[in-house]
Amino acid sequence: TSNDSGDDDNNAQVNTGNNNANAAPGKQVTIGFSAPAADHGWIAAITNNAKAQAGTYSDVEFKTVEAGADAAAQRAALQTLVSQKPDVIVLLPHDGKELNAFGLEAMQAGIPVVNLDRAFPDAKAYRLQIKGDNYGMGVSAATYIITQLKAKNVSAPVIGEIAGMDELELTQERSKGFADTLAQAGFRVANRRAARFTADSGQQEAASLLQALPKMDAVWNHDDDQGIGVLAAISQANRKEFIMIGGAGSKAAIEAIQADNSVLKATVTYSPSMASSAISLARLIGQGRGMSDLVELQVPKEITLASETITKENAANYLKLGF
Amino acid sequence: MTDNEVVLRLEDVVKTFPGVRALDGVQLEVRAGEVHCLLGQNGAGKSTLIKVLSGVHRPDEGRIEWLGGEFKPANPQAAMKAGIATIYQELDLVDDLSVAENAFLGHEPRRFGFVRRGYMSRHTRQILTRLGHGEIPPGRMVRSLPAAGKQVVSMARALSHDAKLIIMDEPSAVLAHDEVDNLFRIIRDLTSNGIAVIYISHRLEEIREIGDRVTVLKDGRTTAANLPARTTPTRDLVSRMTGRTIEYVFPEQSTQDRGEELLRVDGLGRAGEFADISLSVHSGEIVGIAGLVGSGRSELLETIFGARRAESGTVTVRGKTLRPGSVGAAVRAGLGMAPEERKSQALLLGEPIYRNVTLATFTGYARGGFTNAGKEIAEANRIADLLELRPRDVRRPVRTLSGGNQQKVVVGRWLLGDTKLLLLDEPTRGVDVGARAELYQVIRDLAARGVGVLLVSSEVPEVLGLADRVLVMREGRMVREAPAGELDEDTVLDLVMAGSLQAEEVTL
Amino acid sequence: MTTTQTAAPPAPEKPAEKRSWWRDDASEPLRRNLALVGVLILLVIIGIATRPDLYGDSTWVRNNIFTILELASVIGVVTVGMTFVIIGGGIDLSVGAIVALAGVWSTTVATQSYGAGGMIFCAVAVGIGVGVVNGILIAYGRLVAFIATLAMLVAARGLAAQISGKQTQVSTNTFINDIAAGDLLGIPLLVYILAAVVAAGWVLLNRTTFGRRTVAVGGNVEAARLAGINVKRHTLLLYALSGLCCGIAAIMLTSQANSAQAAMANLYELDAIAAAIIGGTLLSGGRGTIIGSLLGVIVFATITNLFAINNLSTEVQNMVKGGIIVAAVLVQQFRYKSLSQLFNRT
Amino acid sequence: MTTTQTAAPPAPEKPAEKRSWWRDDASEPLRRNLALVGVLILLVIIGIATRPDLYGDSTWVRNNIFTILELASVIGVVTVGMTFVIIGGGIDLSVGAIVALAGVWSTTVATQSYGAGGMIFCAVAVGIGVGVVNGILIAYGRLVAFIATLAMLVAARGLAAQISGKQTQVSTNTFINDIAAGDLLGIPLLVYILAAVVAAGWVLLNRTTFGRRTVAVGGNVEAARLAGINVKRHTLLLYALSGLCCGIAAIMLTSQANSAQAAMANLYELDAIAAAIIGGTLLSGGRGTIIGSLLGVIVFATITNLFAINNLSTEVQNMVKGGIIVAAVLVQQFRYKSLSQLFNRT
Ligand SMILES: Nc1ncnc2c1ncn2[C@@H]1O[C@H](COP(=O)(O)OP(=O)(O)OP(=O)(O)O)[C@@H](O)[C@H]1O
Ligand SMILES: Nc1ncnc2c1ncn2[C@@H]1O[C@H](COP(=O)(O)OP(=O)(O)OP(=O)(O)O)[C@@H](O)[C@H]1O
Ligand SMILES: [Mg+2]
Ligand SMILES: [Mg+2]
Repeated sequence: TSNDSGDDDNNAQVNTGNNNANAAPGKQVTIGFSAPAADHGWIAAITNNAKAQAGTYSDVEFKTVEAGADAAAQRAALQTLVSQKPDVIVLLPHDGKELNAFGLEAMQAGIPVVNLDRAFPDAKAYRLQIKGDNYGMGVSAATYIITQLKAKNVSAPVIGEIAGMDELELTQERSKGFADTLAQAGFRVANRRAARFTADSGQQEAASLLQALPKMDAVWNHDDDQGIGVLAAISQANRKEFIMIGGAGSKAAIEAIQADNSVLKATVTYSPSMASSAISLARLIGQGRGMSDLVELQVPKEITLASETITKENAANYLKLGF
Repeated sequence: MTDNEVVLRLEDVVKTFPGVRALDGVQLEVRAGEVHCLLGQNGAGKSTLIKVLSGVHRPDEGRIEWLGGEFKPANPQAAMKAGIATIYQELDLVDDLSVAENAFLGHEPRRFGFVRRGYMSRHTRQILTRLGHGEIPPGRMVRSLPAAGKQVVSMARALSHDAKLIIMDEPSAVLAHDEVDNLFRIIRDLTSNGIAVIYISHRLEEIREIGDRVTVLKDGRTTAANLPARTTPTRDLVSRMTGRTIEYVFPEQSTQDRGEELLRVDGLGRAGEFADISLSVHSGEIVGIAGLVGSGRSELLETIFGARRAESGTVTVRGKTLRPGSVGAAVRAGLGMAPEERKSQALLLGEPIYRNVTLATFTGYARGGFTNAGKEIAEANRIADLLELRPRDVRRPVRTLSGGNQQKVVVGRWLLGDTKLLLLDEPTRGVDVGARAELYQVIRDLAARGVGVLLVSSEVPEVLGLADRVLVMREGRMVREAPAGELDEDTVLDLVMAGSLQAEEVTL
Repeated sequence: MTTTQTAAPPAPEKPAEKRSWWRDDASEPLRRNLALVGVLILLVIIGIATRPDLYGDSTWVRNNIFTILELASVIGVVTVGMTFVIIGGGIDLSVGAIVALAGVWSTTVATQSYGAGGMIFCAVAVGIGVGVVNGILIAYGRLVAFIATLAMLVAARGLAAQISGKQTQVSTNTFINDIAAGDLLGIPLLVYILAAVVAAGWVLLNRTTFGRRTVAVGGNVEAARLAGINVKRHTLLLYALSGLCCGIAAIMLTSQANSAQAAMANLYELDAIAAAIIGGTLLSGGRGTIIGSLLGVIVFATITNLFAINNLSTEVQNMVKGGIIVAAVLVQQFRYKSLSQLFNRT
Repeated sequence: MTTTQTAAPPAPEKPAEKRSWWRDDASEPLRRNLALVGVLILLVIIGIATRPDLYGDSTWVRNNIFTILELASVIGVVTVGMTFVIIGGGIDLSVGAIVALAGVWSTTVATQSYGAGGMIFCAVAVGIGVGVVNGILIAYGRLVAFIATLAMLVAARGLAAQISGKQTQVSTNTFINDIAAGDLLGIPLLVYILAAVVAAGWVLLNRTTFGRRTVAVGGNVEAARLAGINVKRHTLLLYALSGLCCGIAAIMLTSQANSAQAAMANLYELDAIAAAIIGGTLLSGGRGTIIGSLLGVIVFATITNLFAINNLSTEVQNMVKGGIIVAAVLVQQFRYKSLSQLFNRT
């Protein structure tokens, strides 16, 4: 493919697992892959990871199509992929519901579909679903905030939230997990701004949020990439009376947490490593093999990654997973 | 005077546009200090010729000699540098620049890229004063000037160059009488300094008054060159232009009695434009409104037509009062208006001629909402024949027509359909003598068929010759109403001028 | 004083015959459209050259044509409405938002309970309704079209988000969902819908008084007004028409995606305007053709398809796309005249 | 036939004063700008009414003014360039993409190694360079501005993605990063930059031949050409100027976000055009003011601020925003005349 350049210098998350029984070469499989056009570090990491993981197998032919700007474009791109008859399709859809029909179609045509991250509503539309836990992210972030603030004995804390693109369902889920969990502790979000997963929008929204909340106790920023801008806004406003929690788990964020010299005290993961896992599992599906640690002969149907909380204490463990 | 050296000589100049040979071998010879008039029918190629001279178009063939050397201006700037300044037929001003900025557009006095505003406005004021219009503030936006004022600015621009030849393409079309006198004073002033002037006009009397020699164009060719302007008989000039003789200009006044009252205007007024105007037009009657430019005639017409909302007074058509400010109501009541500014108010320049002609009537030819192009083309052809449109092809975009022919399209539009009352604002502006006679005949015929006509014109003879009844307006007021036979040109001019003198006194 | 007197020469005979049709001003739109067809052929040739394997398979080619047309269908319908608005001297930035709002509204649980008829009615009604509001603001409120429809864009997307609770709403109506999947005589239903809308648009623009008024209003408002055309009402109708097209497009898009959400039809306004302009519509109004707009849409869809079958990465795609657009317009502007000038210069 | 002879009525008193050579619309831009100031005041009053607690604190109010101005600064700089382009009869849809490309290019590791000077030079050079390409395509390639800059939008974002490897590039240059954090005499540096660009733009538009010719080219190309202005070169310069503004904006934005990425400055083209138009710039060219554009930008920023301090959700924000934009324009169009008409009608 044409975009080979620069793949390998990125520290992709691959499982080389040489001592794994499943690592032994098997039947040749062609894996088709499609993810939305990356204008964002996380998505870029998804594609890179998938590619890198596929590269570790001698028995995998990897075909990727980029999905363009929206679901319609992705659907069109997938049509051309299907016409090339892959054994398995790994797909990160623009929107799970919008591409549900494609999943059904492909499954009916006998091509197993591995859905990455954005669920199809219809269970018949996929063979395997592997995704992060958006709601759980909100839960983790809120839980961390609650313990910190409870420890400081803050009774009615002012909590801010900087969400990602508001029109995405995943953003809604994250916010819901966050709000639900806070409510259990009797807390609530005082102000919520939605940015667009980019640093510049993060900065603008954070600047607004800081202005709206002259005093704050904690803020959760959904995405570490836009967090670069959020942190910039915080330092530009000269504010440090609160703690900040990030999201996703970028390398820069993990390093900052480890260094502990900014308001960023933790980040809750939503790791693009799921793409690597998806390729591994797609290969197994294509070869009709199961996961060697499990008793089942086939790969399970659903895998949801836990959203872990990275703090100063455990940051060192996660550095290699940072993207 | 005409023994001066020849400054400009054109030999066999040819210029073609897609499908048209606009210039087909033109000869022209202009001497220093003379006023050389160009005569020709609409579409004869006059404007094209001067655009060739001023570097807008490049000739396909032929030779131009300027001040003894061969002359091939690559662009307007080059022509200006060589000393040729032009006042174009269509106003070429920028609405949102000031008078001074327009006058010096393209050659602003500047220092390090900064406009020297003080210098520029002083200089503009000087030129305007020389033009007899020192009262126009140089800092005023051109947008806010009336057409006549814009023409003055165009002239100021030409004078802001150090020109040896000034070309004027129908400069008097939008000027009133006193302004034309003023223009002539300036032209005399120029020629006495040895500057040559090429002057284009369809008004023969102007050519007699100011011109030294005349060159006549027909179909892009010189049919007569260097005729003496004052002595060549009119019959001669006209036949060389049109290839035929035109016996009379104004058709016989009709003798029939006027019919029922079509239009009644009562106490109509708009602040700052006109006040307390009452008039009536009967079926079969032509009512002319005379007055100076700026006396509010166009505004009055537009208000009657509903294009402007009346602030006081009523407009009644055949007993029914029209809703103020509604063109639709006026059109439904049988009114039609040919507005004053053809380009901005009347024409779809990119559309074919026939669609422009039928713009107000195509709904009538349509059936069930579907248009009938065949019928429209046939009707447009009829109008084209009637008004001697040239070129005759009605499928051609209006944009490619000469100014006078565009005017015919505007007027022609209202000759279709069942208009009961026609409002004509300067219908003959820029129309050549031949077509003008046809147009007068058409208007008379309409009246004979019972149509009422309300006519505004700055040419007093036209009003007097065509109208049955004449209204004289001054400064937004009606100052006189009389049958055409009871008035003569001097009386009207006196009535009209009195106002302007008064106004000037107040300004002083 | 010398007086040269030349006898008037006979008028040049039939100058009209010299004129060849392609230099004729009136054939300008036709020439542009032919040039666009040329661009299309060029794109196909590039496709054949880069993927001879795929183009060798005639079933694939046939399917691919339909894929392209289906891709073009939704935006094509929107572009027909947009073309009218632009020819009429306006602009409609809210089309994408209207599609989203109509789509979301017609897939709410409440609406879906009325069945396919209810959903279609709802989408069309919402489309027309929003269009009418646009029209009222612009025609009677005298707002600049750009600002009024931009405000509508923002507001309608907000309302769509509100209605959908920012969730993607799944369409469970099989009739609606089957539209995109179905075909008749081997041709997808969506292509028929596109064809019908384009045909209706063509007739409306070229053969009816409505179309003629549109050109007049966009070409010279003042002239139209003074010719007795009710400019305000007509302007309102234009935006309503655009809204209607958006309503139809909403149903098509919902059917394709089996769902609707507030963010759907993102940036359709840009796509539709671009397609119309590449098709020869003057942004300042008064001139444009429906066929040109359709060709514009198809050219864009073919470019996207070309990228997909060659699997270009998005960033390379975008860079190349910019270049192709520029090249396409340059091909279009290529004139017989410039060619002849080239030869004359030697 | 009766002959009515009315004696000339006494000339209306002081007619010359009432009916001068000009219609008095020279103050139109001023009136629009005053109306925009009125809208701003209104927005502040709404702010005070809804959050009296915050507005009670004078330090907060002071900070808030600066927050709004900082929020407006980047888009403000872009809008100055856009205003020139629109007044000159064009449009530049590529501004956001140019900001992104310039930002990404100047934050590559290679460029950052040259230090702040190198980064600034790079951003400005990239901005001007892309602007010149736009200008060449439009002025000499005779492409419609809308299409040419749309193609550039797509292409420049693609190139930016290519250069950045789709990663967010962090700026490690403290000088650059400190621009957004710094202030002088209590006023943020970004506000100074905005003020400087606006002042320069004002002088350029109103006091130099370049500015006056811009109005001429946009208002009446034919007149400009006949007056000997090199319209093509001027058009090229306009797009280069817009590119320059984008380059400056790129540095400002990079400084604010301490980073750059291909998706930054998303939809700035719409924001800038909207601000210019609300500020009274005519989309068809030939008229507009820099101050109006600045006020337009500030109005938008104030609306955003109002939403933030009231914690409106995105969808409600959007719906209300649409309404406010419409209301703002209506306030602007409100004329003394209509008021007097209203009273006269009774
Ligand atoms: N740009 C153009 N494209 C095509 N034909 C043109 C163009 N400009 C002028 N013509 C044609 O050239 C011929 C001469 O036009 P021109 O404007 O020179 O006439 P004119 O003598 O100035 O007429 P008028 O008295 O009406 O102003 C006309 O037939 C006109 O249709
Ligand atoms: N001396 C003047 N010359 C020209 N216009 C003037 C003068 N004084 C005032 N005006 C303004 O010009 C406007 C009218 O211009 P307009 O040309 O439409 O008038 P008009 O009577 O219709 O003249 P015409 O139709 O002959 O050009 C009026 O509103 C008036 O304020
Ligand atoms: Mg002429
Ligand atoms: Mg008038």
